[in-house]
Amino acid sequence: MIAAWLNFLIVLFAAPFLLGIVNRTKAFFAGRRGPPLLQLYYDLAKLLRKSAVISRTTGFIFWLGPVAGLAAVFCAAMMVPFGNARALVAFNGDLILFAYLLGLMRFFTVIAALDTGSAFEGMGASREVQFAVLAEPALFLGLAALTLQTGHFSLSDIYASLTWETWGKAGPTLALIAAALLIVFLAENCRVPVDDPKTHLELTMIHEVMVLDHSGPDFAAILYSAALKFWILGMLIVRLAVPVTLGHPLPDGILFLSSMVVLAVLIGIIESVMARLRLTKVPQLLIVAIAFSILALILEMR
Amino acid sequence: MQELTEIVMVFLILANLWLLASSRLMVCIRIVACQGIVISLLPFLINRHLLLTEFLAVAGVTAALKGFVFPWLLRRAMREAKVRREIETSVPYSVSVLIGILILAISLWISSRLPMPKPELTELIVPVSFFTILVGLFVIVSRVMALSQVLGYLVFENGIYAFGVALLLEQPLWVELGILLDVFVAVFVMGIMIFHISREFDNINTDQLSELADWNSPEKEGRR
Amino acid sequence: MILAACLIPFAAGLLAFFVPWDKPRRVLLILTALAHAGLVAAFWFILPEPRVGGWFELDTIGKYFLSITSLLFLAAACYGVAYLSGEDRGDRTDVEEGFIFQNAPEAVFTGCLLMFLATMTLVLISQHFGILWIAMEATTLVSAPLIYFHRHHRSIEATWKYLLICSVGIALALLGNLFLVIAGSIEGQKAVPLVLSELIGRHGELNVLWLKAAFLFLLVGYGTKMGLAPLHTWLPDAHSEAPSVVSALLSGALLNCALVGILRTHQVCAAAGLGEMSSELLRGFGLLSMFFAALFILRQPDFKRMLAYSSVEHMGIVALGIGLGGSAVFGGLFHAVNHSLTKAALFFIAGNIMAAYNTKSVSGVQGLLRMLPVSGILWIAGFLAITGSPPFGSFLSEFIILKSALDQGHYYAAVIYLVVLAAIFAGMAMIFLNMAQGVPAPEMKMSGARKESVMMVFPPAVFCVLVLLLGIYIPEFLRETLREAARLLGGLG
Amino acid sequence: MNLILLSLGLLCLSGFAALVTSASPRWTSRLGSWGVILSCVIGLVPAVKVLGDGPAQFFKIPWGIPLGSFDIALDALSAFFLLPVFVLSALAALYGQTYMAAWAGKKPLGPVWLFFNLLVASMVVVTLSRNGILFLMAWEIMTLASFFLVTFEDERAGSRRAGWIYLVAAHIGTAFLLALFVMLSHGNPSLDFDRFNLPAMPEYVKGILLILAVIGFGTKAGFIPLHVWLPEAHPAAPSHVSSLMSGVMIKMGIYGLVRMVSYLGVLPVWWGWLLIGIGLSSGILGVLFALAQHDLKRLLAYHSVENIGIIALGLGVGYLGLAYQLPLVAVLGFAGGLLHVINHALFKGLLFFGAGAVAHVTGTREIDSLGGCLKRMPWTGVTFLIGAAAIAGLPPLNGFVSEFLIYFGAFRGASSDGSQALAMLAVIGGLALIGGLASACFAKAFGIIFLGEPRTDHARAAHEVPYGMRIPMALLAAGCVGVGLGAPLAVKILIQVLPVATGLSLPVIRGVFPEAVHPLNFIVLLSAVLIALAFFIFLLRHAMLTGRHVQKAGTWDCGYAKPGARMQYTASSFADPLTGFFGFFLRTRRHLDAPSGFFPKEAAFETKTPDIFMENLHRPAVEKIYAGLSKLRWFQHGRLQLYILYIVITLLALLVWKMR
Repeated sequence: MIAAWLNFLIVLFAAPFLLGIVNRTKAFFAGRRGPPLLQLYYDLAKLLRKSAVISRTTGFIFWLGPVAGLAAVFCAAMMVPFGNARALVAFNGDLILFAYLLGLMRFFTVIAALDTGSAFEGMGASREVQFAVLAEPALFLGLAALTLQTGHFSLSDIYASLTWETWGKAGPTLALIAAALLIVFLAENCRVPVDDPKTHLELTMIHEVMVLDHSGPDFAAILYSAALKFWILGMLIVRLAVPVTLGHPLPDGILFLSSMVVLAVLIGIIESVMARLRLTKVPQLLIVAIAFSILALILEMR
Repeated sequence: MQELTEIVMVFLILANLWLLASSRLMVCIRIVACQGIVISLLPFLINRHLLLTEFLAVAGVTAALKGFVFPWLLRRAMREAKVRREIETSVPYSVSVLIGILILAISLWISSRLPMPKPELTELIVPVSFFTILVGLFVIVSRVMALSQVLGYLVFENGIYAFGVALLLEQPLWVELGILLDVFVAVFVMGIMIFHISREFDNINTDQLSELADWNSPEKEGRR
Repeated sequence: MILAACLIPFAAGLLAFFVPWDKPRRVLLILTALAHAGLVAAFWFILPEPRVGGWFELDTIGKYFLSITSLLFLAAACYGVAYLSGEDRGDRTDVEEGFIFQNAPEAVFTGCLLMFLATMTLVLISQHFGILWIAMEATTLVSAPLIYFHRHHRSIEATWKYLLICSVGIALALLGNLFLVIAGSIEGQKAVPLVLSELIGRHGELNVLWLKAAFLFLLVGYGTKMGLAPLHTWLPDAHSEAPSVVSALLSGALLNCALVGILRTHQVCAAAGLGEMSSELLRGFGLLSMFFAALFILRQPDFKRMLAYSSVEHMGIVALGIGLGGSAVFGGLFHAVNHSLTKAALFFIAGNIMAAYNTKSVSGVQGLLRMLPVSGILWIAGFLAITGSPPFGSFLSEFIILKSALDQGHYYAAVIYLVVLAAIFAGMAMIFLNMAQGVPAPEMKMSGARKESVMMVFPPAVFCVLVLLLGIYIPEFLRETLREAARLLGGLG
Repeated sequence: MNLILLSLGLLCLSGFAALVTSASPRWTSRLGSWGVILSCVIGLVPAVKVLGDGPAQFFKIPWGIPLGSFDIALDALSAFFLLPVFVLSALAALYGQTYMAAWAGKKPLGPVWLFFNLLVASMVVVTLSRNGILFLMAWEIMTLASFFLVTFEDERAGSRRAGWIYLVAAHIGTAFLLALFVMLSHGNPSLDFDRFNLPAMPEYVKGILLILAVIGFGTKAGFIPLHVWLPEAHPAAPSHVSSLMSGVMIKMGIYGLVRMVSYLGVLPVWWGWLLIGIGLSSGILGVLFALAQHDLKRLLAYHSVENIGIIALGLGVGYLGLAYQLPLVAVLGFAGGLLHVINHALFKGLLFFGAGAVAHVTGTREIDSLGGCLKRMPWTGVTFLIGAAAIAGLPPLNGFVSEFLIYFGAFRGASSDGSQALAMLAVIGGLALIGGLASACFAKAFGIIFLGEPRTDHARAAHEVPYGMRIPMALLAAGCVGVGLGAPLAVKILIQVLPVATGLSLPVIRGVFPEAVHPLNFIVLLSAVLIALAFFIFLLRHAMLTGRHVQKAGTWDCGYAKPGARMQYTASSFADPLTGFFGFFLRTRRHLDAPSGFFPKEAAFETKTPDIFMENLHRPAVEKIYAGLSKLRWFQHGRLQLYILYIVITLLALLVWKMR
């Protein structure tokens, strides 16, 4: 239990770090030095110290969005295992709650965006929900494939039971699931090729445009939630891809953390070498993710 | 006696065919009247011992109605309605006669399928009455004027009477009288209606009597 | 006693021809209706003695239908008096085409109305097929002037068709009667009299072949009058052109009389072992009638014609019920009373609508609930009752027939039955609801200030309530009567 | 049982009392609504008692009509369905009292209350009756009463059309039920349920019965493609009626289905598949259509189709679990499906109340004409938000609980051996898609209506509704939260219900039940944590911002010179990417008057999404059949001669046929 709390705290603290690594990787590929690894921490600290500018149009939904979003992602993080270590909360069916908490977070982000009455934020919200609609079945079917493979119904159990032997038995299945989850990961975290977090044109933005009006602590909450979400979704892929169990919590934890770093680097590389898709092409990418999940399921049911 | 009955039967057949061939309304009325008289006297030809007063009375009334009252009613309707003397038909007269012969064949076939339990009826009486009935129906269906439809109805009625004449004798008298009364009132009411039709439409062609319908023929659509 | 039921209205009818004043004549109408109704009510307590050697006798079937007829006539008399006093004297303008016409003399109308009751009573009390025929033809003849009350070209057409089609049809029935005589003729003996009980009692001696032919002729003949498709062709015309009070009687009472004619024959056939054939034909005609009615009810532009076709439908249902046998006979007979009451109520209200809106076209009537609230509510209630919606009695009767059909394995019949009923419901819903709901045209509101008189809404209201009650509770005496009648027709009680 | 009878009597009595006092709108409303409220409270007592382990109650008296008897019983399944009936009816009556006041003096309110009370009473009888005739009568009265309520505003052609479609659809559904009941009581002289004679039934007959049931009850429930009446009727009715119809009346279809199927014993495997298929199509298409709607109440109506689909998914999972002898899966499926019945009643009732409140004060239901209502009507807004989150299935609210159970059942079923796994996976994917779409749809509905700036004067006129309308909304919102947070307790009432619904024995259910609902404890725990955390973060934020200068400014306008309320994103544009993506199913019609010239003046863009089933299936089919049939109308051409010929031909045909 203490280990679980400890792991949870590590997640809470380490999450912004991963985004730093992504940015550094991207900078490396672009031939720049890039921001410091801890840039997000600095940003958060700065934002928390600032006051806020709030639109006259908005009401309480405007601040409820970031608040509820952060609370939701916090709860979701509690259910995510730390590598093969059990999560703080683990029960049969927690993966459903996990996905729905992310949905809750999205719902509040979207309505907070709509609260401003801005055409741009509405546009972002509209795109966000469109992609989420397709990402959700992909995520669920991917998780279903994992439960079918392992026979467990809890994220902690599923990931604890994954080993290299599983890969040996059902390599293609797991690869497909991983691919599907990766696409979901990219979409949910608004990464290239779905969204470009660094874009500066409101018309082309998705996630960033939704939070244009947020400032100060609210914006800090949003950035931090995004970092946490990055972590918890990332973990689903990492542990699937590297199901190594060394037998002791400490080396296991270190291995897991370093895998997470590798994932961040990988994302950085993807962002550097790929262009962003046209908006109309994004759904097709997500359909591909659904197709991967279904394919994985078919392979299992054979 | 058999021969006499058969002669009468042949007369009835010929009368029907004549009716189909004739284009003169007055002639038709007369034919039907004669037919009615002959048919009302038919019971005595079939069964001679029936010359009782009550049967005589019935036959007399029948003959009077069919031979005189009905024609008189029709002629009156004709006069009041100022009907044209020619019968208009939707089936040409020559074809009518051919169809009449066909009907005769059908009647013979039908009666061959229905064996009479009473042998005292002559062979011919059943087919002839069927023939008369069907001719009556054919007249109703094929003739255009309202008056000739009444005529057809009378022929039809004659046919039924011819068929029933022998049988009804076993039935109580006043049933027969009631039936006669009904027929009389029917013809009477029809006559009145013909008068009204002619007043309303200036003629008694039933072509105009087709407004009440749930289907609009192309020509009717065109008229609107 | 039994003959009095026929003779009283007959005498009153004759009298009415010669009463020159309107008021006393109307009183005479109502008094006669009351007397007749009282007499018929008395028959429920003291069954009248058979007369003339069993020619006239009130069996259960006759008593049942006679009661319906009498009740309907009483309502029609009340309604009719109100209706007649609302009719303008002299020149009237036609509601559809705007020409001028006149009514037939009221004395003729009242006289014929009373004679109509007399002849219908005669049909229902006669056990002798000949008398039955005479009375049946007489109903046609005395009701023809009723249809021709409004003297214009459409009503002439309707009357002429009614007269001729029914006369031809009934003449065929006469032929059927003759066949029946032949069927009862035995070599060297006196023939079996055409009295129902004799025919049934001596069924073994009947010639089956001729009986079969007799049934076919009687079915076609009386079926014409009853409105079985495809013999129903006169029915929509006559019902739509007749004054509403007459339409109500034609539909609610006269068709039943024709039905009784067929039922009598059916009884003989069933006794002689031809029940299978006659049932099959009744089922076939029943379904065919329902189908044809549905065909013309859908998007029917004239609401009185729609009601007329609905009568065809319901006669089909009754025929189907009788034809199915078993417990469906009960259902069919029960349906007859539901139909009569509902249809009469609907025709009465249709009369009210025509008086207020001056049209028979469905599209010309809107906002009935606002224009004539009571009539509007009754119109909707009548719609629900006529389509067999619970909690009206017709639901029960239609359901019993359905159950019997499925229980006996007549699956196709059941499917057709349900499909047709659903189609008719849809068609009628469109018509009735469009008329009842909505807002009346503005000029209507100005002109249609005429109030609904009590006499013109009371009879239909009573009938609607009765049908509703029959759907919730069937009194024991009625159930017993229906069971008894069903047994007479070879069904289960 | 006496209390139930008392409640029924009171319902009818107060209905007629309302009718009689129609002259005084105030008294009518009072008598009508308080009658409903009182009788609902009375009725709740026995229902709750039976659910809480009480014995089932029976009441039977003979009834003077053939095949019928007044046979009613209150067992757990009935009590379970009575629960939402009573609760929502009482609240709807309270709401309606205020809501209908707008029509006072303009229209007689007596009939409205009469039909409302009859509607409630008939639903009570439907759930209680154990005799086919009684059931069918109550069923039809339910239809008729709601029909009259739907056509309350019959001066509108749309209302009349909606009423007609509803009535006809309901009646056709009933026709199937007639056949169903007759076949169930094959050869019996009575239609009492306990005399249904089924073991002797061959398998194919059972199949026919199931098909009849699914069509008959599905029409009322709104299974696609039998749903066409629903998006027409619900918007047309007054809002408290819509909420009652959508919240509980369509559930009577579910009740009937579960009840009738429970008499059929062992069910074929395809039954579960069928329900899952229906659930998927209704759920997904329902929510897609909802997304494309511009009319708030129409949108909600389509969401009813969606939620019925979810319930069908739950039942389908349950029936498949039964068929494959997976009691745990069965219990989860049934528990989820049945609990969703109550949940849907809570949040859909709430949402219709909210929609009614908005329409009441703004005079429009067009989502795109609204905006900024949250500030003007905070109660309505907040409760609507809770309802929206609940219907989207978001934790920690009640919608999530029932969907979780179905998901969990499907996960369980998918990982068990057997060919049911495929269906279970379809359920998982389908539910995920439905969840995403529903969440999008309610983000749209809530966001566009309540957030931002008012788009028109209608919206600017918005103001909070009176307490009479607020309280029901608040109570329902509390119910949504309560069931969400009290989920482990809420599912307990199902223990008595499940044996009736599934046919499994109580010990079996008790055996698997703890395992089935165990996760709910964690969910509730996490939900509590979630709320606490949110509150904590809020406090933190509050603490940080107090003392700092929080600036108020205009919304960031990206450099536009003069952003206006009409520049805001609209509901149609919000939904456009999704409706475009699923355009194949939706067939949205677009109409564009493009601006032209150098100084364009008028331009218009319009989208309309008619029901594809109505447009492409029902209407063309009806038209085709009608066109075919109307050719036969030649028969009645008006020519007397031919009419007589018909007689002759008929006679000859009969002679030839029978006298051969």
